Amino acid sequence: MAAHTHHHNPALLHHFSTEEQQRNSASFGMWIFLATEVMFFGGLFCAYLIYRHWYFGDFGAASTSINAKLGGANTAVLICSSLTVVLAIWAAQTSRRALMIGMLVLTMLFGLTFLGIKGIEYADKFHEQHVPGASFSFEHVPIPSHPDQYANPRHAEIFFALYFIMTGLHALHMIIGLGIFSWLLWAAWKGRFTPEYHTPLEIGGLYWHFVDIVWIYLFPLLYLIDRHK
Amino acid sequence: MSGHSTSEHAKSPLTTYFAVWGALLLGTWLTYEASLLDLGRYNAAVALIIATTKALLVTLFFMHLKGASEKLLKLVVASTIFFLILLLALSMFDYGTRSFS
Amino acid sequence: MATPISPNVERENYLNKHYGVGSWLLTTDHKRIALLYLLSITFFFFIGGFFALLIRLELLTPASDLVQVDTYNKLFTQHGQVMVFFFLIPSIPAVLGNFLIPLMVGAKDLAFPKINLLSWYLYIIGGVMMVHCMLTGGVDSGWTFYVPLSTSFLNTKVVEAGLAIFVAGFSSILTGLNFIVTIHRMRAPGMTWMRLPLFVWAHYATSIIQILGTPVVAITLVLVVAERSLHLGIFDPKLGGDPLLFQHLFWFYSHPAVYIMILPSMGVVTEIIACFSRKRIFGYSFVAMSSIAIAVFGFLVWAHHMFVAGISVYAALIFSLLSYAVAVPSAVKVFNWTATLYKGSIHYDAPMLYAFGFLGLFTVGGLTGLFLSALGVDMHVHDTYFVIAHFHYIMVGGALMGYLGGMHFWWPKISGKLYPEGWARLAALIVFIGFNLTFFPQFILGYLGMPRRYADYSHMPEFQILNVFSTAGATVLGVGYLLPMIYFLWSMRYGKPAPDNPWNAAGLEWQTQSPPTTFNFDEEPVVTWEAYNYDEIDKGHKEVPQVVG
Amino acid sequence: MAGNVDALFIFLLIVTGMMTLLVFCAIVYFAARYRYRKGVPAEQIEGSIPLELTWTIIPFGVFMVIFAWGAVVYFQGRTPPRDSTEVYVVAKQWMWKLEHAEGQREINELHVPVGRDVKLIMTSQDVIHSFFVPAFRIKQDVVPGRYTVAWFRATKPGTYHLFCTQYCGTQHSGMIGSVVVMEPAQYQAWMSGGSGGPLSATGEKIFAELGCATCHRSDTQGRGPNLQGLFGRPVQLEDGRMVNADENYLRESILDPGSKIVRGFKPVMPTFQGLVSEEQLGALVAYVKSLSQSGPAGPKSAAAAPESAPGKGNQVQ
Repeated sequence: MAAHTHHHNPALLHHFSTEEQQRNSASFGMWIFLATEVMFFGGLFCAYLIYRHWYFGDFGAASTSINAKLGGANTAVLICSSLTVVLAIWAAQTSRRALMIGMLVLTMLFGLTFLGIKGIEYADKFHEQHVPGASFSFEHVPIPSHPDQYANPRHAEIFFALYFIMTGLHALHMIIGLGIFSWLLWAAWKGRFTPEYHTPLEIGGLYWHFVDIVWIYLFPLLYLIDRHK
Repeated sequence: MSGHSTSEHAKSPLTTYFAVWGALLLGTWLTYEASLLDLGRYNAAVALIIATTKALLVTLFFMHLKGASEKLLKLVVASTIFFLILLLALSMFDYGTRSFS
Repeated sequence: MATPISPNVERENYLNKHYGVGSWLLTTDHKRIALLYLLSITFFFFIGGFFALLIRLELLTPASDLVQVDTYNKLFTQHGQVMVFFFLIPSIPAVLGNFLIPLMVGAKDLAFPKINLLSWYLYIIGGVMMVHCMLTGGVDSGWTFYVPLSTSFLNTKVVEAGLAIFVAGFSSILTGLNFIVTIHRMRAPGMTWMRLPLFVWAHYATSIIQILGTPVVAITLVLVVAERSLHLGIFDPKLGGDPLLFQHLFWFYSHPAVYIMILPSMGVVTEIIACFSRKRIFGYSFVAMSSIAIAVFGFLVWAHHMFVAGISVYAALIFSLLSYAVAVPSAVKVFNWTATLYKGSIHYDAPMLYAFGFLGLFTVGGLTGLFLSALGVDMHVHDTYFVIAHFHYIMVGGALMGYLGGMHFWWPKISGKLYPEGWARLAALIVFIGFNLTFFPQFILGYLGMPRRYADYSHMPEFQILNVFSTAGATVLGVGYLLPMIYFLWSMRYGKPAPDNPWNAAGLEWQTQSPPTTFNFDEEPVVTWEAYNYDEIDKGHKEVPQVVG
Repeated sequence: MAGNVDALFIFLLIVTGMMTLLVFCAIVYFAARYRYRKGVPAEQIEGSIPLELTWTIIPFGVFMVIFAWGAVVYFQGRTPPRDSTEVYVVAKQWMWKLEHAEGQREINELHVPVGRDVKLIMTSQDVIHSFFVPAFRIKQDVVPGRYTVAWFRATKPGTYHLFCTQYCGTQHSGMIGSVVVMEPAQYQAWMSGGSGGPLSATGEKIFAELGCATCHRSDTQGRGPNLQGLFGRPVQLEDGRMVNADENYLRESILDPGSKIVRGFKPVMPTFQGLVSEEQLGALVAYVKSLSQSGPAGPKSAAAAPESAPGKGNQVQ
């Protein structure tokens, strides 16, 4: 077939016949990888589901101690970053190099903001001694729906363990995403991406959106349990 | 992807992107407000429905699943969700029925 | 490394095109990566085999006299971990699958050659961690890492072993990812899904499990490591956690993992049976779909490892029912293989002998699975030697027989040399006899009630006689495994050069030269024939005009 | 029990044996009959849908029979008869501690009379163990933090192996013991050989020492629910759920009282986690059960507590 036609694009790897095949393979590969990621978080969601079912009141008490405003703000930040990602891709498709670079920078700034807010949240939890471990303390915190009853600190500790593992893994994914986007920014700066070829941008974007989706679920599940008055 | 987005719909994706962005922000606000209402056991359901809607919006429009020419990607997404639900549902089935008998 | 094969008269191929350590360690050629895997998994096979030998020798006498009890516990733990995660799971996919899938679908390489290399390095990093773990004291958690034993009660290297398996798991995920994308995207023109060799179908099904199952065990191991280091309470009943949750998550992967081992082996055996019966596979589409069915149903049955663990009786009921569902496609495969023999023209070359061995042992292994998934019987034989025998019949009798059969079948293609046929037939026979002698007595032991993982059975000396048989068998089996190792090595230097298609086999991999060139085919092949077109080959119009090479 | 399991086992042996024979004979016959002969080419066969359906449906049908039979045997094995005599089992690395409802304590040895249904209420102090008596064909994992239950009826006097089958650490293979099955008369003699009174009496003592009775009074005025007749009944909880008051419920209510508040009561009970040992917990559970008229241990323990005639009331056959 078109095996000998790499006259225009040095990015076409030798074992692919056409650019379309290469691009489709790359994005398909990313989707498959995201399937893996879903199951990776899935194990945690399974653990979460079971303990939330068992210890609903305690989870509510623990959840209420987290600053939901910060979590909500972080959700908004991530949603904005997802928008800037699609705009960056759109800019690449329409040969707007400056816009593309601007959007990539903005995406990374949003990502950093997210991690910053996350850091504030973690610091709060640390001060309140809500980090599981030897210094953990959650004494005499009433259960929201049964205010005359205190939450069981051991069960609250399970909540916080899940909270830290889930948000921590999510933050790790954000950090990896920032790494990917630094590389994309560098490549965009070098002028690697054209309307014909911007596959890395697309699959990097897929990853970023996936991380956003995980957060879309983490936010209500971790921050908004049993919050009503 | 490259070919058709440049020529055919040069404008239309932007409106979609901003509309989806707006819907996602709205959804975030809705989740937060809904959590303050006392809906009993439906609080969780409402939260999950909103979250799933948001996730769908991201997947369909930002990740371009809607425009994907092949059914393959949709199959990947559907089967992943299927296996995830399997993991959650079959485990929960054990926990849910332990106190019987 | 195979500093190849008398280069004087040879055509250029993937082995002799480049020389030097760097050309191997930085290669992105799927065939060279397959050989890197071959070397590394062989290394781990002999480590795991050595542990097995020590286990069998210890069990020769009832008392715990050869090794200390805690040493014995480490031996069976690491035998399991090494054999499962560092030998069986990568065995056929990472060696034969890696080598053959691009050839079989008519591609120049896997879709992501660099990721393929990365996956080998991940395997090696995991492997080095595992070896380090062994050398610095080892681990005695059982390969299953059951909590709260592993998280709160052991002072061995649980964390390191867990992390080693975590890393190796990503190697497995990336291999699966590469296969799926390759099979979807890299097929040569004319290579439709229903023309794919069933080996490829089997690997496709395997990859689904690797993609969707492995991450769950990965996160479970993360939780074990976190729980062990920080005492979070997620699995600790003293802190409100549920130890059974670990078992659910662990078996969600580790049951389907059995299919990661057996499905590729089924694929190998399908190729061999077709070739040596000179026949189309009976019911091609049923064999193909049964692979997919096994992969899907395989995810529905995990809690049959937990029937007596304290799960709800209703959950046990559901999981028992579903376990029988997964037995059906396996049975369908066996019947189709048998029917393929009917009115064939059967040759008894070594690969076929291994395939026969596979058929017999897998049938026994599969049918004894029916005992274990019957709730009432499982109450008795669970966690006894019955289980040990059952899964060795599947994983060694099935998966390993298939692997060896495949190694013989494709060795001429891989190395460009012929192995000594007589020795190979002898080895197949020895393996078959040794295997049965080792593991059949364990069924009886299990029924009589001998629990697994016992270093010392001096209070029940009545079990000794069967253990003696088993140990004797293991010795025979060991010889059977050493033989191929020796003559394969021997053949690399002294073997006769292999023709391109020594078996007159169907399949694109045989249409290119032996060993293949770096990019597999000189011209992209165009496929115009169905899989297993042995009638056309045997009638002599085998020369398929579109393929040069 | 043993008979049921063996019957199924033998059925399975026959069925799988026939399947194996079928496949093996076919393979051997085809392999010999259709071996390679010069000039005789293989006959190509595409496949056959009727055949495929046959060997899908028939095995499936056979499997369903096995499944159903297995499920029946399993349910029998999981459902102790109502009037079983009870033994509390506490497993720890690496020993079995057994305590009869009548008060006898044993380590790594369990004495039972022939022909009596014995219900084991088991828990572990540390890791997961598994209680396995091959001769009785019973096995049940013993899980820390909760009770699991098994039962058996011995039919022949003798001494039988007791194994731990869930790998539990270094001395796993040393965690063995025996079940001694005795004739009723001998058993009676063995029983009379000294004990500190029935388990429920021990439980009553602990109940008093811990001051439980100040709230759990036998009238309706207490701050805690009245425990008379509680065991085995459904309980309405504060949050609307219904739970069955089984051993695990009693256990959880002592260790984690906040998790299941009975309707109409306040969450005022302190936790006893860490304050009572597994043995004491077993005794408390036995005591609460003895307060239940309809409960399985009822007739014996409630009456037996004061007059100490262990085993008498529950004598079967």
